[in-house]
Amino acid sequence: MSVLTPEQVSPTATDGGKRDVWWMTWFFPAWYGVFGVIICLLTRVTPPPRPDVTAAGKVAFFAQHHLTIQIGFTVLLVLLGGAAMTNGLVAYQMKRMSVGSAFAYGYLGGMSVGAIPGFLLVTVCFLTAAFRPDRNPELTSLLYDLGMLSYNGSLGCFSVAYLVLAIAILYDRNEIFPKWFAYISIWQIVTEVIATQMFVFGSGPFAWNGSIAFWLAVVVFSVWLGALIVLLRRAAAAEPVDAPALD
Amino acid sequence: MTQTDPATQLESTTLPGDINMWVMVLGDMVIFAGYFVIFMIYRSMNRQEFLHAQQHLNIAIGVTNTVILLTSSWVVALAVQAVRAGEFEKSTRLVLAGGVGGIAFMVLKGYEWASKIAAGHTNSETFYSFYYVITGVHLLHVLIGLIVLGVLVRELRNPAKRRPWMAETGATYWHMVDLLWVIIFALFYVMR
Amino acid sequence: MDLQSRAITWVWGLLVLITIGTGWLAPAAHTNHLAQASAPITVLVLGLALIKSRLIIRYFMEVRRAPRWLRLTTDGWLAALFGAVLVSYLI
Amino acid sequence: MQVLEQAEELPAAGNLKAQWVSLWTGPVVGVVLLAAALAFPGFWPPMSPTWSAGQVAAFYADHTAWIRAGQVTFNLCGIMILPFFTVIVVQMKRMKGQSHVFAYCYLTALVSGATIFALSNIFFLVAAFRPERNPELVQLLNDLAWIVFIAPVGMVVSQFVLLALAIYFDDRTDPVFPRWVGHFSLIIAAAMVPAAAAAVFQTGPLAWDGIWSFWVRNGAYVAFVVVMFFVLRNTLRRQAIDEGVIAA
Repeated sequence: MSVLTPEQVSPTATDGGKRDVWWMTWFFPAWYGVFGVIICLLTRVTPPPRPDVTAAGKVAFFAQHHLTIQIGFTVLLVLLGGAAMTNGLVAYQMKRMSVGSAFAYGYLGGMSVGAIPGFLLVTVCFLTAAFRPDRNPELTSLLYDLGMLSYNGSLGCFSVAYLVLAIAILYDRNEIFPKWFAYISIWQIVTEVIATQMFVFGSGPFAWNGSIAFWLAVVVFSVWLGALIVLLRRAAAAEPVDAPALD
Repeated sequence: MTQTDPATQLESTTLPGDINMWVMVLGDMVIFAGYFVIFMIYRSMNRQEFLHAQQHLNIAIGVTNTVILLTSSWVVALAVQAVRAGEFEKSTRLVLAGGVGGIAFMVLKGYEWASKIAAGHTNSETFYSFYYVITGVHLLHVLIGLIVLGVLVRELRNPAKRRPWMAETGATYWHMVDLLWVIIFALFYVMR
Repeated sequence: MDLQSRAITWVWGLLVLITIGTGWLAPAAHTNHLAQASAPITVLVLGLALIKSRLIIRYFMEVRRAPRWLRLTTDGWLAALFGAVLVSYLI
Repeated sequence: MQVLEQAEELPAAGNLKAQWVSLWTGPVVGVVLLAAALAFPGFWPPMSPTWSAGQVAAFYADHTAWIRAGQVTFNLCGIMILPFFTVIVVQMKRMKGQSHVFAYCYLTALVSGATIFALSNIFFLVAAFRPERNPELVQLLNDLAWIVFIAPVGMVVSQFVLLALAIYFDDRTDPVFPRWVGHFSLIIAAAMVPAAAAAVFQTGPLAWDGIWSFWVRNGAYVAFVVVMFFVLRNTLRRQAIDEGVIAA
């Protein structure tokens, strides 16, 4: 049982919530903000470059964005752990639900495995491609495809995390997250199912830059993520300061 | 039906089912609208190709499946009325019948897919790539709907858990599956 | 059968009737000749699909007795979707 | 650690024994990994990023057996360091005055971080599997192996930061870890951060064979494991005494 000394209660404690949880809750949007800048503005993987270009075109892509890819992805290598921290926060809130730990551990497992193909591989592939601009164009092309397909096409790890999140919310009686968030997590699974098609199509609506497989999915993900940021803040505020620490 | 309809004015307005489910349903409708519009844009770029591909669809199966889903939806709507009237035995039977309709739909759809693939209409044709993905996502929704109906049956069988809003919530989802199919039927099978 | 159930059943009958009727218009229903694009048929089909969709929303989903915001939202969705489909077809 | 006879059947005793065993896997696995590092010819000195494809392929052809021996051992035993770090998780969850959210974030980062190391072994081993492969491909695999080995410091850096945060949030009167461990953890994190640049530079201290990216980065990590072994040993001893499992 936690024994709180006065100095440990933050000035904002009147709003409810624990100080360390608040730290992580603020870190969550901050990290995704930096991540967004890296992937959209610096490394140009979102919106994704075209799949239907020749090896020479891919080499030209790396030549054109050489410096920003190196800056952006090197920073991401340092900040990579932020993905784990944000997912750990969600797992923490899931552990507070009335449904026990199984779903929280499922989320934690799915997401920590997913961080490797989902974030790390594209980072490493693009940096390796930028590392030697004089590499055989066929190999640069391989790194481009490998990076983009692992980044956009890591499906199962995230699907299982969304699934256990949805089930946990639906069964939960502690009202940590509202029920509608469970349903919109199911949309995420649907978009992941559609994303399977990017392994088949080199162009068109189902390619990795396609209107359905990418653009619609990214809108749905943004809605989901935005909702999660708001709901994590609400969940943090609703947690009693004197609640016993999680076991 | 307009707002001046006497039937609507007599009864106070109530949200059928759970607001959380409505968030899901409305969002899903918006996402599917996105799929439909993108499909139409690709169609307008290759009208002839799409029209000829459409001609290879099996309209008999299409109509049958539409009637099956409409009937299933109707039965579930009647089940909600039965729950409100306190006839739980009847409503359980009706929901189960609705579920049977969903299963029949999936079986027919599976047969349709198999025969299309056997006939060489794979996703290398743009129309069929849309056809498989959109009907596949819809099929996933049917599957989720069957789970929803299953949960509903469990609740209806438990005297402590028989709540009309629960039935309305499940029915709302199931009707959305029906609604989306009706539009898929029009866009993929019927329009020229 | 009570009033509500009777209305639902009438709607169901109408929906099935429209479905079978439109099925007869489909390109695949006439395999002896190559299908021709037809704006009148398409507009008719889309109009019937709009009616069907609204019947499902209003009667099956019971939106006709729902709060105003939901009635407006679903009608707005129908208008936006069918408007966009029609425009992309006619352009 | 001599468990008292009357405490033998207590759940606390089982918990402590498990932690004690996990703690001691640290030095044992550490010795094995050190031997693997000594056996791996690519570390003495570290292979240069400036080598041509032909030189890289020739290196793999000349040292195939020892490359395999070193990396297979890394592959087999690298992940065995994990139980050592799970003791840190368990201890973070004993900290008072906080919600343990840091512990769960730490655990998530731990799982991801361990996977990265395993990935680099595979690349090294695939390159050594057919040294006669087209030299360009051997060089590609070698680049991937080194970049994955050295550069992705983010997962471990976040572990150090989370550990430091948890320590700073811990109860001042009866802390699980002494406060300097938090400072130490942050210093190690700072020492490892620059190694991310190994994915960019081919020469200089930040290249993957450079002073900083190779020696300081890996040295800092080893230093952390060594220091934490003694810190954890003390902490476990104090926990055991507090819970009446061993005599004071």
